[in-house]
Amino acid sequence: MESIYLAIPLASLLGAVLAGFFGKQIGRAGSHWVTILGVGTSFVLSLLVLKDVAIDDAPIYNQALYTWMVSDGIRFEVGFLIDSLTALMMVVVTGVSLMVHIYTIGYMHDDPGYQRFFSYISLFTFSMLMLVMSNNFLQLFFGWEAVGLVSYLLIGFWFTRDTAIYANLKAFLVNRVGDFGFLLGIAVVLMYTGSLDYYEVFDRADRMLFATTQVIPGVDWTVITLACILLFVGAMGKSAQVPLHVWLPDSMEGPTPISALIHAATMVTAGIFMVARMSPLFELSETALSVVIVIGATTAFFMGLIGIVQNDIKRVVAYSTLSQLGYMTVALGASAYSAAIFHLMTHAFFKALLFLAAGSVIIAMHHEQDIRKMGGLKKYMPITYWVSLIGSLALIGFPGFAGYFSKDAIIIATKNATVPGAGYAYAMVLMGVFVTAFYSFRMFFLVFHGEERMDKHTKEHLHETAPVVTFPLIMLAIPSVIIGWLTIETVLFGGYFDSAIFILNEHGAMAAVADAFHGPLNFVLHALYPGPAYLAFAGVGAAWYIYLKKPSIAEQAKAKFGFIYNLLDNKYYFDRFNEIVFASASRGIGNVLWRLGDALMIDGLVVNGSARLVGWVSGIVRHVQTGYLNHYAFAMITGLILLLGWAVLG
Amino acid sequence: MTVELSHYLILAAVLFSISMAGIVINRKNIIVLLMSIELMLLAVNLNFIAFSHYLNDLAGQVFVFFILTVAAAEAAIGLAILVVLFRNKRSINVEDISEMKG
Amino acid sequence: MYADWPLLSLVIWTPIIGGILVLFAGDKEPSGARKIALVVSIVTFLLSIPLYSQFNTDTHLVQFVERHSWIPAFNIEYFIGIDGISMPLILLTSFTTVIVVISAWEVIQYRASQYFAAFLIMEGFMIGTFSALDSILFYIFFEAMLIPMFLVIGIWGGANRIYATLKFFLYTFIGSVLMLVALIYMYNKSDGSFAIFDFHHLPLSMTEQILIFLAFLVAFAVKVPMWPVHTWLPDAHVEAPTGGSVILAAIMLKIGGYGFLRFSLPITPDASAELDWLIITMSLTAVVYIGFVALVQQDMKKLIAYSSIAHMGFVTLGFFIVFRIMDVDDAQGSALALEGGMVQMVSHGFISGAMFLCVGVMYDRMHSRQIADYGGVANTMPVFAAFMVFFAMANAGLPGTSGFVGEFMVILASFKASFWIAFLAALTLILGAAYTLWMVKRVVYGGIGNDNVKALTDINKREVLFLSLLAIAVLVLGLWPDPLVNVMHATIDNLLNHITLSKI
Amino acid sequence: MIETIVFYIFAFSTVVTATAVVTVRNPVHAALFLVLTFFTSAIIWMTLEAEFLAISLVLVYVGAVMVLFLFVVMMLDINIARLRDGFVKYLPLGVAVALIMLGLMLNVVTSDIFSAEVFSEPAARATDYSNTKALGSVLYTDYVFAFEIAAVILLVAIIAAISLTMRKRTHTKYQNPSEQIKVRKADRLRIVKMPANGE
Amino acid sequence: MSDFIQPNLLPALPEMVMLAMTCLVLVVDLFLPQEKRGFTLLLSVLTLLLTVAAVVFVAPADSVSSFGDSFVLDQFAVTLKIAICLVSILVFIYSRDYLIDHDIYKGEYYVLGLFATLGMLIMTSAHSFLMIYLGLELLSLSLYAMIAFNRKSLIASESAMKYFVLGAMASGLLLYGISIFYGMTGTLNINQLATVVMAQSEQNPVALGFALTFIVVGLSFKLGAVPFHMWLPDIYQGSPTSVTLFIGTAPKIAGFAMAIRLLVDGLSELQVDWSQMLMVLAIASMALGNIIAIAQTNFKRMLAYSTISHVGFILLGILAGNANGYSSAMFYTLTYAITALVAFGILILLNRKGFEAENISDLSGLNHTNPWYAAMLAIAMFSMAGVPPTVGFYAKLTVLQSVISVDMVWLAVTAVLFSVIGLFYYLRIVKVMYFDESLEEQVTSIKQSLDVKVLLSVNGLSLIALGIFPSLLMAYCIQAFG
Repeated sequence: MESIYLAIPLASLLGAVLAGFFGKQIGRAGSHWVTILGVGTSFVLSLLVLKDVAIDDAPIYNQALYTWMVSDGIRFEVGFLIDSLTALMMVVVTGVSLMVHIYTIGYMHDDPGYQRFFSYISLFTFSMLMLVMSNNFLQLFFGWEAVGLVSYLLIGFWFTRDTAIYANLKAFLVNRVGDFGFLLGIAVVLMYTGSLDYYEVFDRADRMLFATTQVIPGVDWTVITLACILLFVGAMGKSAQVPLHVWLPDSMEGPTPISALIHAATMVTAGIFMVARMSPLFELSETALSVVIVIGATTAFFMGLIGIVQNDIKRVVAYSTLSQLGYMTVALGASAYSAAIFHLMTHAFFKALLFLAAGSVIIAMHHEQDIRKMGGLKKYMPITYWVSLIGSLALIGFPGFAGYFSKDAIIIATKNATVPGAGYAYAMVLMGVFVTAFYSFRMFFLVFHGEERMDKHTKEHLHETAPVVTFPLIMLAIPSVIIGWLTIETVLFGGYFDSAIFILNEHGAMAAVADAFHGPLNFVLHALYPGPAYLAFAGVGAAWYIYLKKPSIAEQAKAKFGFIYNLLDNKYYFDRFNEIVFASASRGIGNVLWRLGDALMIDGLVVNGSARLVGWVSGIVRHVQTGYLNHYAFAMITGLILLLGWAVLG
Repeated sequence: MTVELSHYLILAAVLFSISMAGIVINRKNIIVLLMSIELMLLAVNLNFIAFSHYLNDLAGQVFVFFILTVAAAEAAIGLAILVVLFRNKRSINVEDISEMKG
Repeated sequence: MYADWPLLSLVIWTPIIGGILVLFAGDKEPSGARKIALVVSIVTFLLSIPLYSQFNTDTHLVQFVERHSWIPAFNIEYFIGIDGISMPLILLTSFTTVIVVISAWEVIQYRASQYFAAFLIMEGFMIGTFSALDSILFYIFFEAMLIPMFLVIGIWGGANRIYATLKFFLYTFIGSVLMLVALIYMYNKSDGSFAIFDFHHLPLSMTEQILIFLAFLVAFAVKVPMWPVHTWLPDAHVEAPTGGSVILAAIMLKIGGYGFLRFSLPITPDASAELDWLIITMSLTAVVYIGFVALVQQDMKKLIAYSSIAHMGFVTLGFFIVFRIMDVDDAQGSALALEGGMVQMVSHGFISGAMFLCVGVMYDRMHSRQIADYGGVANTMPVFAAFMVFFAMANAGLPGTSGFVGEFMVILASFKASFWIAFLAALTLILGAAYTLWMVKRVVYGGIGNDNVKALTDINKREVLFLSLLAIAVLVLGLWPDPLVNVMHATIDNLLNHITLSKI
Repeated sequence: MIETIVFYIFAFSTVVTATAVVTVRNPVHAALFLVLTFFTSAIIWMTLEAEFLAISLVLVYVGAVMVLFLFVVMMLDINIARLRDGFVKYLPLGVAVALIMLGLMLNVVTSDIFSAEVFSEPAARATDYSNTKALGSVLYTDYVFAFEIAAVILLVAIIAAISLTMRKRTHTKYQNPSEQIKVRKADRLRIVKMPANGE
Repeated sequence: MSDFIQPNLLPALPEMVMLAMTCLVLVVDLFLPQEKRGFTLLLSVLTLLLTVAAVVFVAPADSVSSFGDSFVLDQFAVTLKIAICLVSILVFIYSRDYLIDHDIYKGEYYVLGLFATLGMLIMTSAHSFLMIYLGLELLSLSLYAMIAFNRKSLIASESAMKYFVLGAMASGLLLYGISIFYGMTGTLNINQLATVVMAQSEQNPVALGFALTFIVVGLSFKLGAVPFHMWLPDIYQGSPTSVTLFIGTAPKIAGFAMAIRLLVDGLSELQVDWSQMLMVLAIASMALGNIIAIAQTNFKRMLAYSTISHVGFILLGILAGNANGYSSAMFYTLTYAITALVAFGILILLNRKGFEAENISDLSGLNHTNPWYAAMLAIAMFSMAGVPPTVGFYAKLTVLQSVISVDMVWLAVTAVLFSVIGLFYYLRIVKVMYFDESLEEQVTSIKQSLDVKVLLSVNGLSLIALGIFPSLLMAYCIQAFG
């Protein structure tokens, strides 16, 4: 089994290396073949592992591969922890990745950086696998940053575009802010438990529980809280939680396949995965959970709102991703880790689907992304239309679709959560349901229905995209429909995660969900009772009315609620704020320190100043040497007199 | 009141001081400068001879003998240099011989 | 088979003698000098390998010792040997010199033999510095290496080279002369021994220690360089030819860090503990202040120079944070901090060297270091761009590259001392990424900035060779630092034991 | 008693003439005053039983050195007026220096260590005592080495003075017979080829 | 008078050999035509070599004195005599081409040089005030004449005049001090002086200090310590470079010898007093010398100021007041002389007919035209700055060590800080040679005789060799005070 575990990431890596270093030699086709083969292998093996874990109840595998370093008696290792959580994540990652690989053949067909792209996404798969398979914090951080790196490379894939290279820099830096917290969190963990191995840390978590530290002098903090919050800062960065969400919408500058893979299905959920993985720690800190739930709820609702005013097809989906990540975070905060992971999984499929579908539309529209210039695509692109519909329904949590199961579970869990802020979170997630449905279908209607607003030239060439594109769409559409049905029982209530996720008894949210659960069908029917599903319906209806039936309302609303519109359109001015406060201020500080501190004070005053002083003194003193003999003699006499005076009188 | 050693020493000191003053006052004329230095040597010689006398030791006088010899040689060379200088500069004014300074 | 060879001496003197040979080879036959130089540098590197492979990691005692009386009047000895903290740096030096020789191959046409000779001689001096166990021998090598570097910057440097090189020399000299006074003081104190290990066991009062510590501090802080005595570095780097920058950044700065470990900590442990706040403050200032300053640089080399200062801040932070850590009950983390500092030094050697080489590659083609003159280099130099981005990432401390390891260790350890120290140190994650990647964005990415960029040709095989070598080093060290860290354990543990004992 | 009077008289005149040396306007006068100073000093030396040196002083200094001085002063055409500029200006400074110097020196030379108790008047010499003989006998024995050096110094002075001041007068006309004999035709006669004027 | 014993002449053999040979040179030169002047040089060098041989021949195991204890030949004297002779040989050889180019290639240069050397030899062995004085005067008078030797040069005669007047005055001051010591001790002999002073130091501290001051002033003048240094820059600059070369090297050694004979051999009882005086002078010298040197554009003048600062270092060694310090000062002096030889030697090399190289700018781009000599001069500069691995570093090290060993760390710190300032102008020379464009006049490469080139190279490399193996010389310096 060990070699299989090892083979899973390495297969992807091999593909990446081959395509990356020998792209020219093996050609375009060669590149996609090696990478697809690699990722395919990973996928198949991951399935095997999942089967092993889920069905055969294989014991947890927790072994070090090699010792990265030993210092101060602390072993830093690279190793794998294979349990139910890992296995699930592996399948999701490799599965979506495989679809994206295939899809890319079509999407990037004409791109000169074809080989490079395949290399990158394979590398990403490798990194993501290393992240999820890790059995320790070090490797987790490795993967964490490695996926960030690939994300950076991919967002800036079209590096000649100014917006793209702006976005990738921004993404990296914002992620770095998160990593900054994450690293400090790891430091806390290491210093209080003396280990970075998950299990050892979990075993020794009580050392942190009972220790206090003073970050701000005079205020005692429980170490566990500090650790969890710091770790969560990392999650906020990676999973784009407010206020570190700003990079995600911009990341849409990257090619669509990676938006699907990285910025929807997998990488951004690393934070969710991490918190779930750390459940034995988070469970110990009520405060941390509270922070988590509040941040998550805020993200879930307010980011959804922005989606309403977006006109870029990918950005709408991006904001929906933000919102959905918020949901997952709320679930984490509510101690409903399994629900979060469950939503992560379903979301991975349907959001990847939505993105790829959007990509399909973009291909068809010749890389036009503005939904105001679309409309009525239904008849031109039937496959895309239908899969988009499936995806949208799954997203809004239409009963029966994948998203419904996971999202409803989260909502119920939130309702039953007890941590401070849970009430707020519940309100937010409920409203979020409406908002989600509204923007999803606003986009859906604007793209596929209504009048055809594209220019003539585009229209003439409109047609369904190639099979290599539609195949993955279909492949993803299937789980988007059925995955909820199939897995909810196992994943949420079947004790699947018992070995991986730890929940304190006091945190009964999940238990409450379990109480309400009587089989998937029942769960779906449950939607008929007054509840979130109606909010979703209402959202769809409102979208239909406003954007198909009476488009003028939208304009009126925009005019009437100008303030709100502007607020949303400017994304709550986060970007502006960051631009001014962080970017400009940093440059300002840098300039001041440089010109004033380095150039003027240290160099000008002290260094060159003392040099000048010596030179100046030299210029003055040299005039003592007048050239006149009598002055010389006088100097000697003076010297003599002074010395004599000292000798005689002194 | 007899003449004591200190009287001679005082006389020498006065001569020495006068020569110092001469060096300071005569800012221009090198020849007078040289003469001031001769005065200084005279003071030194007086010291030696006085000590020699009161110590009843001939060494002091021997020293003076050599000082006189050397001073003569010195004067010869000094004046030779002065002549060379004068030929080059047409002046022995101290103020004029400050080609080098700083 | 090596047992009887004076291996260390060979490693020191081969390049020096080789350098003199190169000097005499002259420039009549341009390829002659560089071929000799290459052979000499490679031979030196090969000779240095047994220092690693034969190294006994179980002992803190110095190895490969050669000890001969040299200047009996002052009991100065030719006393060399290596331990866990000097050996990696020696390998770094011999490796980097090979890279520098390759990198200068065709680039340096003007007085090439002198150029290569300067680097080889410098290599010998630097290795000598790391292996010297007699403090005067150390000092001689320490100072002597300034001369070739002075000439390298002054002869092959840029427009403002004279200011830069004078500043470099004077700055360093000011620092070192005070150290000399301190060494002599201890010589007198120790009844006539200049051996560094005798100083280690020399009892010194607190006042003495503090004064000696400050003398060492000036010497090494300038060399590292630490804020606020860092301003020579940007100038020197900007003006130096590529090879000069590489050696300067990769090796010379390390001598400062090495000095702290070899001298300051063991000789004046009490003063180090007393004044640790000073060093920690200076280090953190280097990380934060310099991070901001690096952000706004318009000149690539200056930017990298500033980033070097910031990175070296981690080294000194790691070295002195141990005193804070030792105040905490179980003192776990102090070895981590020291080893982190060491790893950071080695890693910075590779990365900064690589960064300067990258700039050099571009400079050779465009004759500009200004960021504004570039843009979209990736379009015309894709292979180079890949290297550049890789090294930039390493510079930003990406895990998997060596740049991460040291910073990681130091941040982890410093947390033990104080949350806020770790906090400020960890800011480098953000700042480091910001200034490095912002530069990458402006230089490598984007549309083709101007016609000059358009005319660029991608790197040739020679350039690929040296960049690859460095890339491999960076990657290997990032993925498996254990071989490096392992050799230090015994020495570092011994050092830690040593500094916990008061000398008062 | 007589010694005392002699001492005071000549001491006084020594001081006065010495002062005159450094203050008079004309260097020739200064030189002459210096001669006078030497004379008076010589007499004081006599009172100290240094007869040989007293005579030498007169002979060597007055007879040779001061003549040389005068010779040079006269030979060089010196603008005396310019040489005395600023005399008054520097006088106070000179006096101040002299007084400070004197004060410091007197502080020591009048102290007890040189008092009469320590340095009592030595017994008078026997009448057959010859200062010259005494000096001579040590000079060529104990001080023979020094004496040789002194000789060398004088030699150096000769060489220096000659080599510095002797010059070949280029404008004097003289004949060198050997040169004249050695002359050959080629040195004097130049055969110039002219183009033949054919037409 | 009857108890006169024939003095042992053997210890003075070197001086006698030298005197005899010099007289021979003087006579032979008279009959040499101008084009055979080389023979004078040969003979002069031979004289010096014979002297060295004589020194080696008579070198005693311990110490021998003669001439009524007024002349001593000990290890110290032997070492310094050899050094002085060897330095003089190099000076003579280096000078030749300069003299030829400037039409002053005359026998008198060598004769006077030999007499000056003789004076120096006497100074090293002198063990009475009288001998010291005579040796000093022999040296000085020869030097006065040598400086003015280029009679056509205005600045040469000017500097000779200045040197003469100041030198005569300094002699006067020295003599006054000697007279007071004589009065107090009744002896001129250094050994007896030491004994008597020891007895008197309790009772008459003021008078001893008073006399000591004059002695110190006289010494300081000879060595060129601030504020008695004023002659030095002008004399260095004004003299023909060949003479500057001479003044800048061998007489330093003699001056050092004189300082040791007077202060250490004779007045060690007053060490506390003169240490303090020397300390003030040393600090002033290092400060002023280094600071003013920065502003110089004339290379010779710059070296003059640099010399002043080095004198400060030599004084540091002496003022430490123990054998360790003296030997370090001796080492410093000797190595300084060797280093200065290289510096001035290179400068002389650059002179050609009608071109007097003396400005720093004249060195521009020397590395382009003559990399080898540029390297030699660079070594000399680094040595003066005290940068290892040149010998100048050891010199500084030893001096600092001795200063620190007597608990004057602050003085050592002051010294090294001034040496940093000093480094600046030495580096400027290197900068001019290596980094600046070459001047047009400089483009033609140096055409000097082979012997000069070889000797100069050996001389330059010796700075490195001694830097690596300082014991070669250090051992003698320690032995001298052993």
